[in-house]
Amino acid sequence: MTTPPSTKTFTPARPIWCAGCGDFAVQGVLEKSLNKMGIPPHKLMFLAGIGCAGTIQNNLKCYGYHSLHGRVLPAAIGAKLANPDLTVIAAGGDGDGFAIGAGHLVHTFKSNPSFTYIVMNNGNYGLTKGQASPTSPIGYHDNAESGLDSMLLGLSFLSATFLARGFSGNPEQLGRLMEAAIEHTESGKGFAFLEVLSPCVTYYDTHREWRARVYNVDEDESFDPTNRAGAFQKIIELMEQGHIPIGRIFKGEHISLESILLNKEEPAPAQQKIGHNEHRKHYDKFISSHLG
Amino acid sequence: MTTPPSTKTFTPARPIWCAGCGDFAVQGVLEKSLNKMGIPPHKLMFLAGIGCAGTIQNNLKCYGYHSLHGRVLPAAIGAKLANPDLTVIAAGGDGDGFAIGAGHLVHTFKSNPSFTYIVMNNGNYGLTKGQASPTSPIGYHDNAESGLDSMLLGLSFLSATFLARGFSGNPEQLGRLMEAAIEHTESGKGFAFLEVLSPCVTYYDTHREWRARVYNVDEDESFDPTNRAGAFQKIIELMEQGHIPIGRIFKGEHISLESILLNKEEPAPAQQKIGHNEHRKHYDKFISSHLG
Amino acid sequence: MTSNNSQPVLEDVSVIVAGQGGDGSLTVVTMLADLFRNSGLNVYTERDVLSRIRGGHAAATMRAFTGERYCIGSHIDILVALDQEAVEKNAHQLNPNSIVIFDDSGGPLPSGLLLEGTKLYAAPFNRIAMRTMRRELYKNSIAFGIVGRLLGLEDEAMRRTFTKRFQRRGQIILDYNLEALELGLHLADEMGIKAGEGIYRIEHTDPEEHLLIMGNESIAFGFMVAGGRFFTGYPITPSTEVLETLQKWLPRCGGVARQTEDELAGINMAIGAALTGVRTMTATSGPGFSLMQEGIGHAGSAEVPLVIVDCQRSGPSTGMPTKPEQSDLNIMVFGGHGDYPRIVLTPGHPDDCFYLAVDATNLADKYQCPVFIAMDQALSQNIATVKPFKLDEVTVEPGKRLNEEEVAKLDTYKRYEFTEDGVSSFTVPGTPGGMSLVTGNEHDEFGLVSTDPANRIKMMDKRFRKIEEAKKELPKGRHFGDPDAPIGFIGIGMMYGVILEAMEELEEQGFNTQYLQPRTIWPMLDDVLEFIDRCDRVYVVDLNAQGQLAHLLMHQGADSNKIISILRYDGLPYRPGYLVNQILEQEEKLINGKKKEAKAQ
Amino acid sequence: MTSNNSQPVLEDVSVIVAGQGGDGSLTVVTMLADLFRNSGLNVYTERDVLSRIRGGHAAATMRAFTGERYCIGSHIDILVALDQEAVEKNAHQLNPNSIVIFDDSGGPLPSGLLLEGTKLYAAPFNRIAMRTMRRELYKNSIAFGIVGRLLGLEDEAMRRTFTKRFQRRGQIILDYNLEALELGLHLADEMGIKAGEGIYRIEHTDPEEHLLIMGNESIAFGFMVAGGRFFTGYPITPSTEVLETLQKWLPRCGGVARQTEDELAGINMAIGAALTGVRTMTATSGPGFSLMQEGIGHAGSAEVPLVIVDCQRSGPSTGMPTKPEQSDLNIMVFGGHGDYPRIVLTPGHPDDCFYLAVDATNLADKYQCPVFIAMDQALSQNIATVKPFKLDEVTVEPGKRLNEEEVAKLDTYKRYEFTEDGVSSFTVPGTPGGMSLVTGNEHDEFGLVSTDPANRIKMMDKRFRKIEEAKKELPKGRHFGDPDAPIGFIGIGMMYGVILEAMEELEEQGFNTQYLQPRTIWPMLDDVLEFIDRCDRVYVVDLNAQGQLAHLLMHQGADSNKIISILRYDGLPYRPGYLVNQILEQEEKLINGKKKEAKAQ
Ligand SMILES: Cc1ncc(C[n+]2csc(CCOP(=O)(O)OP(=O)(O)O)c2C)c(N)n1
Ligand SMILES: Cc1ncc(C[n+]2csc(CCOP(=O)(O)OP(=O)(O)O)c2C)c(N)n1
Ligand code: SF4
Ligand code: SF4
Ligand SMILES: [Mg+2]
Ligand SMILES: [Mg+2]
Repeated sequence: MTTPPSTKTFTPARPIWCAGCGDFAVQGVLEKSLNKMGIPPHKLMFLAGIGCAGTIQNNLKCYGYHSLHGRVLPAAIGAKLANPDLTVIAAGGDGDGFAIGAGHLVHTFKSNPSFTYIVMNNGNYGLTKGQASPTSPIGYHDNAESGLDSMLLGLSFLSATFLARGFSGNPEQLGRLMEAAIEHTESGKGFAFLEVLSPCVTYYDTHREWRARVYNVDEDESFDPTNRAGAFQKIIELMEQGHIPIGRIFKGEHISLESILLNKEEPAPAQQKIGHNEHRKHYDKFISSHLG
Repeated sequence: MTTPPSTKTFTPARPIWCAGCGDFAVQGVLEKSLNKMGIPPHKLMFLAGIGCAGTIQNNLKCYGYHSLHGRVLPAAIGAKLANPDLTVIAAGGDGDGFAIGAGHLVHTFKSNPSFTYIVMNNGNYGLTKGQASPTSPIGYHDNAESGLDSMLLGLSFLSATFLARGFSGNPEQLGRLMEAAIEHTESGKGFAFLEVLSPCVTYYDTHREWRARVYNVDEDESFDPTNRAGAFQKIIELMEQGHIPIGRIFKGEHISLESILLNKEEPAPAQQKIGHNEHRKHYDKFISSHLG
Repeated sequence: MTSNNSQPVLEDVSVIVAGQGGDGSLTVVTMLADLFRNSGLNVYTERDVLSRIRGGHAAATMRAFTGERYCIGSHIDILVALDQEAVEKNAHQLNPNSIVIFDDSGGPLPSGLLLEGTKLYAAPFNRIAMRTMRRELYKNSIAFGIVGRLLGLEDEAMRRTFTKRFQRRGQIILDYNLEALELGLHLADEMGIKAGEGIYRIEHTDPEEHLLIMGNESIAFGFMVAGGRFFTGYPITPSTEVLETLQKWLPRCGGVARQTEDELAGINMAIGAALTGVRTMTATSGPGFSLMQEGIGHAGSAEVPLVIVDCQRSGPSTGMPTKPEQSDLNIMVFGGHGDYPRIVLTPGHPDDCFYLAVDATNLADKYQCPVFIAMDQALSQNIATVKPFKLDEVTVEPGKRLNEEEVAKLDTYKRYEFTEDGVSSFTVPGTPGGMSLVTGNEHDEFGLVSTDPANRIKMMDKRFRKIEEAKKELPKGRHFGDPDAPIGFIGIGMMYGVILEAMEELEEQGFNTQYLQPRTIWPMLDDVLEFIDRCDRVYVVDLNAQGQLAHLLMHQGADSNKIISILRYDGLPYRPGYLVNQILEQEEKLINGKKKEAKAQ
Repeated sequence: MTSNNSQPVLEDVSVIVAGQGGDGSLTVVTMLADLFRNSGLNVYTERDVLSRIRGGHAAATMRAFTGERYCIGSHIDILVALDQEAVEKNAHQLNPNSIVIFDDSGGPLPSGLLLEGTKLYAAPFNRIAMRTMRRELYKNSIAFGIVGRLLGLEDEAMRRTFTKRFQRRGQIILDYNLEALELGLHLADEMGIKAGEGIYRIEHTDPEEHLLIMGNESIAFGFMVAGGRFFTGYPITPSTEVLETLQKWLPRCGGVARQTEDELAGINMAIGAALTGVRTMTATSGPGFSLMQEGIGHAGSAEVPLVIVDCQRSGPSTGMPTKPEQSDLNIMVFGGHGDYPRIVLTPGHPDDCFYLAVDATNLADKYQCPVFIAMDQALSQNIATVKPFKLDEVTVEPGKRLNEEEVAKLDTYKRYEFTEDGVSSFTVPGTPGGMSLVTGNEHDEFGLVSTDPANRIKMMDKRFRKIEEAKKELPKGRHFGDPDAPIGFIGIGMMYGVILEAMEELEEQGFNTQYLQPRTIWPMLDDVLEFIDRCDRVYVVDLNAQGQLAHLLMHQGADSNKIISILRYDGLPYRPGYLVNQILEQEEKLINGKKKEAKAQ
């Protein structure tokens, strides 16, 4: 993103990531996509969770918000519902999104609000020094559970509309997916969920392993991302073969949350003038409903 | 359950449910199953969430625990890990399990501890007077989201081992499912998830509607509950046809949480004698690891 | 009025209707309240229910009166008992002049339950309903006819109220209920309670129309009128009516009222919305409030404007969900880890709820911090008459916000600029040039994460300076009684009406008292501490076990020797007479020189 | 010892190693600590890092000394600066006698940064590491050689420590580090710092072996020794070491230490486990502690024994995760909605952590309520020497539990029986005949839900009676100094060592002081209030902005006129000299008769 000369505010921070961290690629691709799509910085509300991943907003020119650990999704829904004209992007780590945030993820899939959510999945808790996360395999540290697959999870919601997985080691594809995600939300089609395999070089360096294991469904002509059950089956097959599917996993259609909840006859909540006379007639109605 | 004469403690309460509530059938079937399987009351630890459903434990002869709203699953995991000899059954409503408790449900599917979880799904919040729940359809009250399907959700976890849905209007089948679930956990195979369609006659009387819509996969010879992707596809098809699938949806195999976490050379945590000399050699080792 | 005979004018009457949950006691009381309100009287109602949908003892009380009263009084004039348990549970509230209307479908009332002289009207409502209408459901409408007649209400007015109430539930239900009412009126005739021959004569005293409203509805409305357009909530007794009211009304004004998957989503979705500049509120009760602690502290740290309503119920934990208590004061004032600024307001009546909700919404926006409204179950759910809210007197002031032009004029825009009053201007997302970083990490003026010690001190001090500034305009306490009286009262929420009435009774017994009703308890304002200084001794009336309010005053430097804690934590609401007895006991102890024992421990 | 020359005996030396995160400052300090501990000295270390994995200023300090000290002192003798920022950030801790070892790979040190007379040893560690070993990673091992020589450590002892530390990371890493150490020793030779010619002579003073341990590890171990066999945790700085220690050790003893998906699962899984009778603990820091509030109150209400460790860090909200603070006192004492009993213990040193963890585990089981251990980042993570824990003196008493035979002997078994001490016996699931209902709803003696007012009062009183009973045996404060001194100190956690050392300095300046270190702050024990009564004035040293401890004392009735709040909330740990200056300032104010201004506000 280029900074328009009129900006009078903060200078984005330098990333605090370790050299080689996958998150650099995510940021690079994101900036490029935003630029290319012409999203102006003041229209971008970028919310992030807590963790190494959850520092990305500090490095961007945008309205940035650092949510509580695991709470970035409800915050993003609140922002989008209050002001649907904003381009809302949420981001965070796999611990943030799939451990402490799992309940909100379920309900965001369920309610389909139009914003993009980028999970930088490194298979561990980076910022707290490498503990197992919900995507760690059995045997990582003393992890006793098999990893959660967010694509399968997303597919289990009939209201899910956009599911994709990228890889920091494949920035071209990641760029395409990122643009498609933002495009999806800009046109009000609902929730765009984008997981990015983003290795943590310090605590769990999966770069090579993942490069060897990824399977790009975008390049598989037989793969149909509009077929929910087919996608589900394909992912399971790929995982059984030791692959990690990447690409555009699912495209669906479902009414978006904001289009149900917002009163189309009125400005959106955040766009209303604060003053008590705008809706006086409703106030009077309220009062008379409590009178005799 | 019959009460052995030796019992010196509380007399189970009378249910507080409205006449006609589906939860009566759940309790009836449960008592019968426990009786039939010969689970003695003192070995049964029954945990329930908060809601109309979450009062069932008061009506049973057992070690009963009334958890916080949405927290019955972690509490049940704690109990099972601490004392795997107990028969642990958790229960609650759809709000308890799928709204505030959704994150824990995800992680229970993921970790596969051996206990049964019964969700009495009535498509609304009964105890707080009929608000929409995660299983309410769009249009119920001012619900703006399509309902969550717990069978699809469960299928999205490769560690899920037992998924079934019963209907209070079909107590015979419910009994079979209940026994299969408890049997599954008694033999240490992992998490048995049993949703029961249990209509709320007071706020959302779905009895007739559900009776018309249920589709019993147990009676469908072409249905193979060991085929994850097949089950997924079948459910989606049924739902598209307006059906609600009931029956044994999925049978899988996966190592149980307690069998990974517990040290088999030692008594389980709750079965250890409390005294500091049992493990003195480890204490001494700890100390020497911090000495020069 | 039809009746012009020698009955006394109705000045103050209390009716309790009791039976099993689902019997419709609350419906009877609500309709009575509506009728009296329409007759120009004031009313106050109360519910006493269990946390279950049907069955179990349930009761509702209505008091109708002329003049000003803000609570249920100490005596019940009429008990409508739909079963024997209803008599057993409520007989202690009766006196020999009370009247009991009893459903004897289950057998006659055993003797000894009532004081001698109590007038008893018995009839088998349930059986009549079953026999005539095939559903016991209608027994309450039958009983209504009798109690309505007794109270001197006109038959036609009763029919009108029935029509108003049941119409929206369909013609069939309305017809059945009207039929039941006629059965009741007929029964009344048989019992000798003729039309126009009730025990009271109702005189239209107050020409002004009154609203009939509960505190939760007032809160919702105050928020809405103050420009609130975003609300999140998760059902929980006794806060749910705030959610339901706003789900109904906010969308009409272009707002959003969203039921979230839990309270964590509730508070964080509210924060996300508030960041866009929309005035935002959430409401909950104890268990949900505990869950929100992390989010609330975050709003304090990140300076997000937010109104949070805590409708307190009996705790701890799940406690007694339908019972009143004021035992979340500690967590409101001290909850959340770390030090952050907050404001806690304490209305005392549905009327006050409206005005303080307006204030809370303005204050949150102005001082960019969490503002709590401390309710209690009684204040939240008891329906009472209030004068129509003065909408024209409501002022709505947006906080320090910068639009595009204002930002353009600045050299630099800093979201968390150090200012004299601690309040920094903010731009809302979408404003060109005004980008900012909002975070709960410690940060510099731009919102960039910082652990610089000097910056840290300045940032903490800045945040707390807002509260010093706010103190100048925070809602002061209301004073009642003789400013020179030796005995003082302090009490909040539902205690407001009870203390006022207890003071009257005490005055009759020769005790001169004064009362300060704090309307802000955090920060604690000087007027409260000065009030304590001025009195010889102060009874701090706490609806909790630990004396939370009393100790909060000590925490803020009040002289502990002057404070006498009065505690109640049995899940019952205080009654004026009960409080009077507590005070008399304490005063006697004092006279007996046992002052020490009575002090707050 | 090899050297027998005229160097002074090492009695008290402080070394700070500073650079960028990832430079290995902490490694150097930890190895130095190990070496000195092995030489019979006592040590205390401290870390100063940012919440990021690499980069940003990071430092670690080690103090080695004879005798008893429990904190980092006021002066730094040696600064090992791995870059220029390290000098800039830490120069204020130096004096003209300090020595600076500086990595000048990035250019020479600009003049003016150091006081005149400071001795500077400069060498390009980074460049040497890159040139010789191709990885700058080893620069800290090079620096180690120099600082080790300076401190009078034997070359061979350094090699041994390297071997011990790096062996588990593989031979290659060990070899590289040993090679780097040799480079450092060689460099030292070149700089004229020969083996055996350090600035100090190290004398084995204390023949007893010492543990080198941090508070979090002591807590974990104390819990384990007290029979704790179930632990839940979710990673969060600065509590993670409790989880990690127990994940390593508990399974060996047949226990479970589980990392949960979040803190809500953490507290509720702990509750579920505790219900089966196993001694259970969870640990977290502020944000997680806020999330646990509902669960904690539930444990209080349902009477579930639970130990909860709160490793406090700078708040509010996410705050400054790696910085020390004591600002969760309010939420520990007052958090959770409603009134319920709890106990808050406050250890002051890793040593104390062990014994209080044992106590906490026993107390929770005995009184069936939540017991908190209030840590702070410094107490949690600073590594120090302590005497080997006296395992034989630890007593482990199970609470009132009934087994099958005992139940069989009873007429009736009631889980929540009303008893004199408030404690009811409990059976664990699996015990024939002893079935019970456990709930956070208000309940009768059997655990059946009840809203009966009389039962409610009895049940609330029963729960609080446990605390009255516990008071008799709760860990009392420790008293230091002259019991007749006019000036008193109160401070907890990491303040313990700082206050003790400040008292020495103050004594030298003619001030006679005494100190009460409370080890239980809730319920507040009489000894603390009596201590305040006894003193003329009491400095309550709070590591927070609001004076939480001071106000807590007032809340409990302490005379506010005697309390002077000393506050620090900039994220830096107190140093004795800093505290002394604060006191001197206050005392001067007093002398100038400005007493009023200095009081707790
Ligand atoms: C409520 C709460 N619990 C715990 C933490 C500590 N914490 C900070 S980041 C983090 C996990 C980070 O892992 P992930 O989300 O995968 O992000 P990464 O650092 O790997 O990018 C945790 C547990 C916190 N900040 N808040
Ligand atoms: C933290 C918290 N929030 C809200 C509530 C209020 N509450 C009690 S039961 C319930 C929902 C009940 O719905 P469900 O789980 O579907 O059970 P049902 O009554 O329908 O059987 C709610 C929201 C609570 N007890 N605790
Ligand atoms: S610790 Fe891992 S995730 Fe964090 S910045 Fe370093 S490489 Fe990236
Ligand atoms: S309200 Fe509904 S769910 Fe609750 S008891 Fe009645 S019928 Fe059952
Ligand atoms: Mg991660
Ligand atoms: Mg339900």
